[in-house]
Amino acid sequence: MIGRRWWAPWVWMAPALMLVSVFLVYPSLDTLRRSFLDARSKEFVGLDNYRFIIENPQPLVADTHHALLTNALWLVMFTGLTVPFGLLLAVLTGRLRYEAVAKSAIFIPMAVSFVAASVIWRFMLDFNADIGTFNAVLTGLGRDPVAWLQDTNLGGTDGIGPLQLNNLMLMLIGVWMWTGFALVVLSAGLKGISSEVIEAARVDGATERQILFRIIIPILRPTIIVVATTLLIYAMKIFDLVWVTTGGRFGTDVVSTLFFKQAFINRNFGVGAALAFLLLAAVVPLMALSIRRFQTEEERA
Amino acid sequence: MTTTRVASTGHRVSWWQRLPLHVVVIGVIILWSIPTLGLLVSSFREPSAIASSGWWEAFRHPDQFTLANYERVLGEQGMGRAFVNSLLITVPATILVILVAAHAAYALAWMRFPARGPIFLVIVGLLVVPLETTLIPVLRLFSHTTIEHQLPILGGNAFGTASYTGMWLAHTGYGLPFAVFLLRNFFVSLPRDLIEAAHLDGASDLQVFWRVILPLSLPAIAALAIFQFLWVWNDLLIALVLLGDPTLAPMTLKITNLVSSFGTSYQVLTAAAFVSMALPLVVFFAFQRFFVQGMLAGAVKG
Amino acid sequence: SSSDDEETATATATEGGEGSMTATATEAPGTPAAALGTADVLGVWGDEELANFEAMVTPWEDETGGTMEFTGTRDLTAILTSRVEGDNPPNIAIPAEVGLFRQFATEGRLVSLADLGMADMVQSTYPQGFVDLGTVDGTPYAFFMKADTKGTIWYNPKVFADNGWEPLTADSTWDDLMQLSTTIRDSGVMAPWSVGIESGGASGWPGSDWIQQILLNVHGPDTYDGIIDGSLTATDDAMKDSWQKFGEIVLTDGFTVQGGATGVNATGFEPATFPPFEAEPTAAMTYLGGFAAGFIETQFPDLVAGEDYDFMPFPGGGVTGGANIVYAFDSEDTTKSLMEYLASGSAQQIWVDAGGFTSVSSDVSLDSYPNPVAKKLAEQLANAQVFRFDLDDAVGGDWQSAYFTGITEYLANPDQLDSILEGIAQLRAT
Amino acid sequence: MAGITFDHVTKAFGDQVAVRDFNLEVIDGEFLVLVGPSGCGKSTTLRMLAGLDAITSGTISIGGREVNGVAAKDRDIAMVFQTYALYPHMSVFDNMAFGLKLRKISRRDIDTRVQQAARLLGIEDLLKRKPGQLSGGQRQRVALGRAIVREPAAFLLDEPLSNLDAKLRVQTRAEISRLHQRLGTTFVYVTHDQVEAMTMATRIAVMNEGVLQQVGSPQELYDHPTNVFVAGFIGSPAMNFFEGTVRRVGGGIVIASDGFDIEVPQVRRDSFAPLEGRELTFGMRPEHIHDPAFVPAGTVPAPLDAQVEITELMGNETFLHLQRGETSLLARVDPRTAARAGSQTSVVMDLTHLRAFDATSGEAVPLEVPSTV
Amino acid sequence: MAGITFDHVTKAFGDQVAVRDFNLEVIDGEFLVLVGPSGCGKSTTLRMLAGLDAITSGTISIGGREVNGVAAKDRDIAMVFQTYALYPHMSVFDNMAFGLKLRKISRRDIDTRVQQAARLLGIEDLLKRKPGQLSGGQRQRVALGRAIVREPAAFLLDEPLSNLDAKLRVQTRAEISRLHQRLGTTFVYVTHDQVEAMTMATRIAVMNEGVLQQVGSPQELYDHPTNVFVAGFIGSPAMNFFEGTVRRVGGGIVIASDGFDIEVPQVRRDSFAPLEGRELTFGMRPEHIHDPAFVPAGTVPAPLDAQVEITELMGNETFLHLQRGETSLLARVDPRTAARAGSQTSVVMDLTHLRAFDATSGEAVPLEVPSTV
Ligand SMILES: Nc1ncnc2c1ncn2[C@@H]1O[C@H](COP(=O)(O)OP(=O)(O)OP(=O)(O)O)[C@@H](O)[C@H]1O
Ligand SMILES: Nc1ncnc2c1ncn2[C@@H]1O[C@H](COP(=O)(O)OP(=O)(O)OP(=O)(O)O)[C@@H](O)[C@H]1O
Ligand SMILES: [Mg+2]
Ligand SMILES: [Mg+2]
Repeated sequence: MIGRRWWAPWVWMAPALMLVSVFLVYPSLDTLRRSFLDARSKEFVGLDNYRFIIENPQPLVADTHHALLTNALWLVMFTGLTVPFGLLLAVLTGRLRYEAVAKSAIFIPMAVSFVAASVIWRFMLDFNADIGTFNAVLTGLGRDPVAWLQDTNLGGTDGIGPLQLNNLMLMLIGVWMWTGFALVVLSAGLKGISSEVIEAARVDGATERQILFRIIIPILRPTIIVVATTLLIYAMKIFDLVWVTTGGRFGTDVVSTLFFKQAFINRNFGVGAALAFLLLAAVVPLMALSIRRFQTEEERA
Repeated sequence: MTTTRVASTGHRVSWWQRLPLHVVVIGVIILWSIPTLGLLVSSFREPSAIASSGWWEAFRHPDQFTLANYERVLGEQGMGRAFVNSLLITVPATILVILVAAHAAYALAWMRFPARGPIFLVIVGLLVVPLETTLIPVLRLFSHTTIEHQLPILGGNAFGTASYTGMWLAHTGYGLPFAVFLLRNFFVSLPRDLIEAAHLDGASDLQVFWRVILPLSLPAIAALAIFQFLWVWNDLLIALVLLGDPTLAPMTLKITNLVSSFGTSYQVLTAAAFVSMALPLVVFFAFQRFFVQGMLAGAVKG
Repeated sequence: SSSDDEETATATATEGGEGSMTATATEAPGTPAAALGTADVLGVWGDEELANFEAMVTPWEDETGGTMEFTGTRDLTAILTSRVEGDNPPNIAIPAEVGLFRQFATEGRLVSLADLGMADMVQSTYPQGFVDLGTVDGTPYAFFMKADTKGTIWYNPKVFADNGWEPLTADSTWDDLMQLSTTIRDSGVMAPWSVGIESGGASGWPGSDWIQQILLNVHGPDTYDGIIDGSLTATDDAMKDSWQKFGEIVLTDGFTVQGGATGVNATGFEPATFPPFEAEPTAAMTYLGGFAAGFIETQFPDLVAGEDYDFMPFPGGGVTGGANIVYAFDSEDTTKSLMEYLASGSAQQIWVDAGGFTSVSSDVSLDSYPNPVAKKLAEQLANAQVFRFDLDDAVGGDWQSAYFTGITEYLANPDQLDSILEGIAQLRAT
Repeated sequence: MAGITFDHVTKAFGDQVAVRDFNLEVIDGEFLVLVGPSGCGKSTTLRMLAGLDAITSGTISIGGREVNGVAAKDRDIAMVFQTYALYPHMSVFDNMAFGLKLRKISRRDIDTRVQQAARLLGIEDLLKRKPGQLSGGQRQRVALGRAIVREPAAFLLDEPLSNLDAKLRVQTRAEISRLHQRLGTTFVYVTHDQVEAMTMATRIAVMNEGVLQQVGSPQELYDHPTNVFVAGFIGSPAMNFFEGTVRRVGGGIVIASDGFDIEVPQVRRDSFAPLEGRELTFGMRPEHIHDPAFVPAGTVPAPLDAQVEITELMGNETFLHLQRGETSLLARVDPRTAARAGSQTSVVMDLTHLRAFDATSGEAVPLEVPSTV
Repeated sequence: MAGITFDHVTKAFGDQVAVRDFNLEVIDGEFLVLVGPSGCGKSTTLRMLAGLDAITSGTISIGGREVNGVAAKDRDIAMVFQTYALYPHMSVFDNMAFGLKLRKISRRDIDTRVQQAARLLGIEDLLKRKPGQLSGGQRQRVALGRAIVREPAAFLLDEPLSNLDAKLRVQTRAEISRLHQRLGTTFVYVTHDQVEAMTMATRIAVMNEGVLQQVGSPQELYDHPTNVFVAGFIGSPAMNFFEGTVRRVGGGIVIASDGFDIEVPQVRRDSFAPLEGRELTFGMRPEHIHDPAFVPAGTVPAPLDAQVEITELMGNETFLHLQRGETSLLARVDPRTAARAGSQTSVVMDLTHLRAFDATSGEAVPLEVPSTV
């Protein structure tokens, strides 16, 4: 708008910028600093902590390499399933009279605390077939019970890297919990789409599927970006879920759990900080991507 | 609103044409609900029963059903106060995030100024910061900037480790990246003409923001509110670390006090899960009415 | 505590809140403060434990006018670490692990018992073993309460009687134990053992109790101490042997009702204590610390202690055990007074009477325990020829977590044992 | 091909009825123009036909087959929305190509068709732009282009030219007529532009408040409106109306209106005689009121004096706003008229074109004209 | 009050120039109508004036004060958007009341003003509805209502009547004129409707491809267009053009076009003589080509034979599409003409109204008319 004073936007953003600086920027810088200091943040140790991560000398306590791969798997599986699921459900439920009820069923898992979630899934996955629902079904079918959260195998063979039964199980839980998130946010976005554009597509002879893929999804792009980005980043720093279920045992460790152990259990803040900073670094490519997208948006506006 | 839903059709549809849709949706709903159902059933079973047989067994022995678990949780000393505490932390923290984020998002969406892109990206990028890394620095800050001042419900002091103020600011700060991200992207998809029309009607930015942008963004804001409320409501970590004064402790803290150091205390956790889930669900349903189709119908031509 | 107690408690707390803050923020230690404020205590307890603890503190509150606010969490280490690092420690911490305690002490973050004016009292009423554990570089900083023996193999006397099996005694040997196990298995009546070491993030620790018991009883206290002070490494033959012996129990066909490694790794330690006491028992024995009594009582309320469930001493009579360690981060009057009170026999007596609590204070008489089993537990602690503090709790830190992980790994692939022990040993080296 | 039948079609939004008991037979291949005041239900009618709004009651058939239950996408209809409803995320080209792509038409055909349509609409330079970067009229042309690239069973055009300039409108109008001739497809065309309606329609349907008033050829509607509404609605500027009764005065017949009488000339007496005494509303189009100086041949003149309120010079003609008693009349006279605003003048009505309607029902009352004239 | 000055104003979107070096003085209180082909920059001009689009170069002043840096909300301007831009979440009433509420006008005043405007636009029954529940024309009326309830320094109306039916449009047009007379506020009004432009404007500004072509009174533009574009753009149907040169043949003067010559009558020789030999484009409006049977008095006749391609009957007049050699002409003749499509006919041009333009530059070439006529 013409004639707006140059400082106006800054006034509007001031509270946000201040809060973000205090609670996120400053701590991140502190983390960066600590990542160059020793375990007790006393002496400067240069890149030792990073070297430590790369050389990965303690596979038993903290197998950094494996953890990184596990995160990668989370990125693909978790995000790759949750976003499409949420989108599909948002579109499907959007046309139902019992929309609210349907949505709430998908949403509830979001509402349970992680502790509760771990209990829920214990009832599902417990090894004891008298208690674990899944194993009850399996044994019911005359099969042997499976240790869903401990079994590192997959299809008989020892899991390839992080591609392990228990990891997949955790990701499944993740999808179960977070689809509600994608669903709610995306359906909020859906409501913004003009019905007339969709009617135009119908008249043009588009099937519901074509409408979804060629009209709704492109128009919904800004919201989809929000959901996808959020979930991608969430997958990168996935912590609670793993922590309360397996505590990172049996090859389910991810960078965050390692960070947590290093910083808060081993009180090795140096390595902890380095790991945390690794996460920060990992988003950079993702951000670079959205930078380009953002700029194209700018041009069109 | 009378405008049609996105997917609704203008021709007559007989129920069987949509049968597949219903089958799919209801199927998914059932799949999704089984685990929660298990939890719900278990929450009404005796501890020994929970530990010895699967939840589905409960239907075979209806006699085993008991309210004891809920009595245990709700009867706990100070659970009432904890509930109030949770509200006192959550509600302001939610409102605050929406306000602060919405203002920033408005600027990022509708004002042109240098460094607009970078700032937006930095804020979004901060999504990746793990909460845990921030605890110690922030706690330092708090314990050194304690402002001595008595406020009735706010607890020990206006700002610092023993007050709500700190919790509000903290939760707002942590919630901002997502909030700004979501709202900004929703705002930009609103038709520019509307904002211009409002300006011509003599509306200042603030008036445009309150009278035009916010009403039209209700779905996004509702979604945001639902999740922020949820996250703050379920938060344990921040409360444990930043909330110095245990008398201000929220329900989540109180509930962990019900879990014995050894053992699993399922009977408590199951019941507690639903007790603490109740309010977020109420919020969820209450906010459904803001998910209105075709908010923009009739706004602009072309 | 009754509800009106609570009211007053919280009420005083909110006003008192200021007092304590003032104290931490401004007041220099030493200068006298008028009334006592709120003591902020961080620990692991919840549920009845917490109720009992609060009951135990109530008299102090009534008497001194101070208040105690307890925060319990399973992630104590993490929370305590952040709060200490964040310059906002609680007044008193009551964790179960001493590794962290040592670090705090060496970094001078703790207040010594002397400064709290209770050094002599502790010295005189607590066993030397525990006093030493609470001492760093010659300075005592902490005392112990709510101890737990881990020399306990739980079994169902009736079942044993019916099948004519003989419970082991303190004088039995490891071989006797293996013998008994084989007999029971071959009898085909039930599996000799129920073992479960799953415990979320801490999975493996029940195995570590097995191993430390074996280590102490088969290879003797010196080896045990050697491991703790680091003069012996995890790769020591004695250590390896102890692991393998534990391995025999889990891996030998038909020894565990869980059906071997996978089951054991996947079974929670709590449910693992139930099979011997079910209506149709599926296992004869289960090994777990004294606190298992609590699980059994909750799960089977009708069972009578000593008749329906009981424990036999771990063969060899050597007893390892854990306890909650209590230390303070400041020497305000409130903290001082509460620390002293907690250390006192009279205070601990309250919890002892309530049950589920074993005191190591000599001021608490053995006769005051509520049931025979509880009494036996206390006696085992008091009269053990050899007592050692829990091995991994004593070492703590990443060594401990590696140790736990190692155990689960070992059961999953026994042939890896050497490399696993190797890995654990490394951590001590660095 | 597709004839279209509306059979007792009604559409209500809540209690608000948009279209009431609508019956219409659109002959296959005809160019039907739908006109009516704003808000009378034109768009709703099209939307029902397209399958976008569910019908409250009645049935619509296309090509003999009932389509109430047929989805929009299966009706093979091309429509220009009054609001354009362009795909905001697609370029102009893609907007026009979308419908064709869905029909698996070869890239090359699509390209040629879109290019041709674009050229014809003068938007060939804009094909790469997004709708947001276009002017109002350009958007409207894209919307039109999106429809005409297709070859559907029927075209529904809802005010497709309303935002184009006169010149472009005339061209495009011609193009659409040509398209209609070439394809022979049924067109249903909504417009507010009288000239458009008159020149393009094979038949015009007039709606008012959701009710169909009259269907017929342009000339029919212009010359023989069935009721006052149609008479007043068709033709711009609108027809003049005044209340009156036919009276016998002495030997002659007069139309007695308040404040003035109109002497009926000999030749037309017979046609007025039967109406004697009846309460009537008379209608006369502005172009049939002449300046006495420029009366075209063959007029049946009835002189009238009136006050000139306003004069509007239109270059090729002049509008006189006349006042006589309570009645105000508009006359469309030769630009060379001497009449000036504020002055008293006398004009001549051509009774050949006088129309009469029942004062209460508003239905037309026949005044058969002697064939001699 | 507010006179408006555009001083070398240019607006570019990227490399695409929408308005180029625009200079215009809008006199305080005048009713300026802005016309031009679709996409020529009208809306952009309004938007710059309103302060919605930043100016690329040049300055705009309102009431003598430069406003380049003044926020839209401080310019005290009311505007009707071509896209309506209604507040979808507000009722029709609130849409119209919004601007007033912001100005802290008393509830009662707001109520009366909105009610009055609504009545005047025939939307008083819709005040409770949301825009989504309105028809196209109703929306447009709300958009108009939102502007006219205010009393701003200037009104900017961007095709405010394009979606209204003829009758309503005539009424509303009159209402707007009345409003203008009452308030005496400056109006800038964009329209594609020639009649609207002609009847409402104090002055008309014609734009083409972002460039201002001519500003003047309607009659001025109609009778004396400064160039071919304006001549062709103003007037509907458009003026006829044909290339030609003035030649001396024997004693007489002829206009030689390809395929036909036009004999210049004695009376007008002098005005054509000076142009002899020059390449010219001649223009003549359809209404100045007459059927020989109905030639108005005072015509300077120049006969011409031509082939009748199409005849369009408009009720009060008839269009003849004529072809002579390469040249096609449109004639607007008396409806009683005998000419039939396909037949050969002869028409009469009125040379009084012949206009000449330079064939290359397109600029008008004066043909001063002897005052006697
Ligand atoms: N955002 C934009 N980016 C690029 N070009 C634009 C943009 N907006 C408008 N234009 C171009 O600027 C020119 C003028 O647009 P404008 O809307 O002023 O035309 P107009 O005179 O109002 O036309 P109409 O009568 O069709 O509304 C058009 O050619 C249009 O394509
Ligand atoms: N969603 C709705 N809810 C209530 N009434 C509606 C709705 N949509 C349209 N109407 C009403 O139905 C009537 C017909 O609307 P429609 O759009 O068909 O009119 P129209 O003939 O197209 O008018 P225009 O020429 O202005 O476009 C109008 O009076 C309108 O107010
Ligand atoms: Mg319409
Ligand atoms: Mg425009």
